[in-house]
Amino acid sequence: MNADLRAMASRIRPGMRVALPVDYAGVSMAMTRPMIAHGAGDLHLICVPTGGLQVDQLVGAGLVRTVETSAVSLGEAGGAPRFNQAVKDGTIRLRDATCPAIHAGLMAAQKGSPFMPMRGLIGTDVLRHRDDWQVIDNPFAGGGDPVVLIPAIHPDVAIFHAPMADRSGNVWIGRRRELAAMAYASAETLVTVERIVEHNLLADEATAAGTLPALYVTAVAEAPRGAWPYGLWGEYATDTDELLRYARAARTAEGFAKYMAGEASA
Amino acid sequence: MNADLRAMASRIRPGMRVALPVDYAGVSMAMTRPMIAHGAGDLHLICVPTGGLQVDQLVGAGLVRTVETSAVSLGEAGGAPRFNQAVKDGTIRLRDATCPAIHAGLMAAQKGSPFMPMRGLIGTDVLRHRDDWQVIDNPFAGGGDPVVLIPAIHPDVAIFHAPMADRSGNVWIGRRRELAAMAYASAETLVTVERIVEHNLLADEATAAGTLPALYVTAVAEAPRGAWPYGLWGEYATDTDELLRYARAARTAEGFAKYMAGEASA
Amino acid sequence: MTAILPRETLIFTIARLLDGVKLVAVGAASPVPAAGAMLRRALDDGRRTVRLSVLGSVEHNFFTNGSAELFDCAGQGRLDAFFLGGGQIDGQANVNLVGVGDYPQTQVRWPGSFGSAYLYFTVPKVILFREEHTPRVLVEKVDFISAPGVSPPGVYRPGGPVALLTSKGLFRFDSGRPGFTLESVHPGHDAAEIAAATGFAYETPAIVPETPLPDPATLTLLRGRVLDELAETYPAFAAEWRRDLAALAA
Amino acid sequence: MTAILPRETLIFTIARLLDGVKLVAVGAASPVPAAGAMLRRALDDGRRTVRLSVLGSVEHNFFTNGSAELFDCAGQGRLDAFFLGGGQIDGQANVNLVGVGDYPQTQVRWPGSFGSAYLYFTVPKVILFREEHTPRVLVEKVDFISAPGVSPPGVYRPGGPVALLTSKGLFRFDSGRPGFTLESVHPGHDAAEIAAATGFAYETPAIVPETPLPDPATLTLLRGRVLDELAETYPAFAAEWRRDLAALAA
Repeated sequence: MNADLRAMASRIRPGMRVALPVDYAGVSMAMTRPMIAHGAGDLHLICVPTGGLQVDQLVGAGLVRTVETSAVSLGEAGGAPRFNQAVKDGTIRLRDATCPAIHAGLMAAQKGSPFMPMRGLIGTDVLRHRDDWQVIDNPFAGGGDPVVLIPAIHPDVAIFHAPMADRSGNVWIGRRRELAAMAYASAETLVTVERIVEHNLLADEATAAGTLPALYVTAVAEAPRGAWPYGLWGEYATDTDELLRYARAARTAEGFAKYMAGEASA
Repeated sequence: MNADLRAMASRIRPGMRVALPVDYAGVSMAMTRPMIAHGAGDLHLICVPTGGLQVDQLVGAGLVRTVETSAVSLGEAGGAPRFNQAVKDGTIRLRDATCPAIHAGLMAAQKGSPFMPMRGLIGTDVLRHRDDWQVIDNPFAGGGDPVVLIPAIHPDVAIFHAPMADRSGNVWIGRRRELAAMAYASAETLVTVERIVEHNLLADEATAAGTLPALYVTAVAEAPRGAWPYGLWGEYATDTDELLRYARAARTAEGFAKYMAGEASA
Repeated sequence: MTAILPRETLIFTIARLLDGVKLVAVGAASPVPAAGAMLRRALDDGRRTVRLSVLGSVEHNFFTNGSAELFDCAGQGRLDAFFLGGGQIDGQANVNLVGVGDYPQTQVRWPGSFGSAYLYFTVPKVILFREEHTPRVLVEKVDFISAPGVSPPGVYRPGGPVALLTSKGLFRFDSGRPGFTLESVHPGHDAAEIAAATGFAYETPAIVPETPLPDPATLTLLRGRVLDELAETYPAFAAEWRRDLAALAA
Repeated sequence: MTAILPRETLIFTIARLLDGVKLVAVGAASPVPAAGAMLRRALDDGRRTVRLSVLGSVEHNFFTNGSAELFDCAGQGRLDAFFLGGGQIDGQANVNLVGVGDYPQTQVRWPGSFGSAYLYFTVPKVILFREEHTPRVLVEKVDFISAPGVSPPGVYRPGGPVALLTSKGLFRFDSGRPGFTLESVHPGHDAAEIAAATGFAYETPAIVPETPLPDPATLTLLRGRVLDELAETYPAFAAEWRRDLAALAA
């Protein structure tokens, strides 16, 4: 196992709030096994705004106490087997949300605001089960007009995969700006990349436009095809066969353990 | 005068709320004279988050009823003469703000939220003079902890200048994301550009990262050196001599009129 | 008369429901709604710009501000139409995307509410699309409200459901009543079959018309341009459609 | 002993005040604060990363999220130090960037509050820097509070003023009292001159020390690397500095 990845995983401590991106935005699958090997558990996962294979594997490995998310699934490969089993068994705590509420909580942290107001949600069971959210009457309306306040989400660490970084630690995220939003909101940000480039990504306006500055980046490690079996935009497509292989294997705890014990190979 | 610019200016109707960017972000100076020629007045200018030459000229031309801003100045060329005179004469209504409050109001509109909370401001005369802002106790604190709520700012039209657009109306704004924020919040967006390119800016991830999609763009017109005498990042520098020439001329209403009657030349 | 495939009826129905929209978004694994939006775009060509965003797609996604931009668009009032499925849908148009049984320890867990708890409130034209038409899906009362069909007065609600489309028929939703009315049945189905397959009460007119089918010009567009466009994003779905067309012709 | 230019004293003082910071931002037309930050960065080279953002600069601005990013950074607690000037500054460290006279129809109008009404609250180390040291600027009570020096208990206030630096001397600010204490006077000035030039009350120790001057190594850094770096963004300021150095040497 890559020493850089192990070193990055060792920054994770039990009980941390860990922000992870949606399937198509750049999941650092390369960090999943190092995280499991490191073993820091009791994690509070924050899916930005939904989770997939990585969440399922971390849950399956027993590292997760809480999942805060708008959804968890394997997409075309169906439901997330270890997550669904854990829900049934009551072994994880659910913080069901809706996509823009996750974005709103991160935005509040980005802005240094205690909360963000959000439309929708009134009358949903999503809201009913969130005792950490509040409803107030919009102070700008004449009266009535309930609006939900989402408190700031402050992850301890954000983890994602991107196409490239430079030697200064600037990371090119392109138009996947939720990765920047995660980093702004988080105390630390760990990034794996396809490749490290020698030129400064901020040196010209064209690449600067899609670059997350090093200010927000705690550590970077090279991990070619590090999103696999997920795809990475502009780089490679999702390996749906592998997702299906996982989905079949992970129907049982034994199958999951066997799958995870196998060597990951692209 | 360029017919495209005249056509764009003719979309502006009296009393509209007009969002304009900060000096260094891409001011469409090319639109200033067409706006004055068109003559729609009683405008409510929203400076994102501060104003300069364009604001001063629109005020000098008598088109402005209200200026909502964190500051107005000519930068190195000193105070904004027509704006300052109008303040002294009481001929414009001031909505003094602070930079992040302008951003917060636009963000509320971007998110479709009625308001955004913002730290700071408590105890300032900025807040004291804004009867459209509200203070509530943070509902997530045990009690006390006042926080200011900034209502959504919904401009009728945003106007700015950018390096390039494509034939579909996508506009490359690079890392000047306040231009996107203005467009998201505004009902219409009018853009002048240095050049129109033949390739689709969304076709590759590199340029897509810095592109405002055509969805938000009402009209685009070519206007080479359209920010002059301001500069445009990555293209040309500010013409400080011209700003100084304006600052001297516009000390008096007569000098301003004479300056504006002169032909603009790069 | 040309034979029409069931999925072509669904796609054409969606295109009809989308009449007048400027921006429509569809989920990642939603080939039928995507095809409906593509047909709408093709039908409106030269008269009106119809923009389509397929979530999670690199090709058919013009957003450049991350996954929050879709929701921002909805909040700005720029998103005219969206589709929701649902593990359960009830007669009040409440949608359940979370699970069956007592939350949180549901015995069946579905992925989760995604953006429904926001988009259902803010998108003017939400089309409920679920092919499975059984009492298991169309229930009297959902176990978990991911998003409610209607809201009490005073709640900000510019959006909501307009219709429910299944493999058997099309219902219109009346938010005033509130409730569904059976609008039409697809070829090969009838009102009695639908009544037996629906777990919630709804209104049925004296005579239930058949769901309109595409005319030859529309069918040409559908099997030509739309099928070609669709194949870029949903190759497996397009290939199956082409096989079924070949079988029809044989 | 080498002669030191007054602006070199100011720059060195700013560098001292910035000891320990990781991220500092300076306004667009602020060569002295920028030079102070550049000197701090040079002094800390190899020991600690000091990041500097010059607002409005293309070269010295690593932000990529528009002009809101600076304020977001401050809100996140990532911005350690910032500079504020002020048309008026009073003994409570209140800052007025708006105008003289009754608002809104002030008889003198300055540009406006910029980000002060936020950054003064959120940036731990705000350095008040105003070269003009006269009773006109340093007043008993500002006409308009763009940003207050202190806040009542219960108001969220992780940031605030730590010092006031002028062409004549350096004051420290004590938010507990609240008020300024004269910490040092620059070469060529004395406590009595400062008392006459200051419109607000402040504390003065029995013996007021002279503002520390850069040692030869620091001076070499200042006149070499820092001056070179500064010239990229502030060519006019750097050229004048070089002319003054040449005159010193003559």
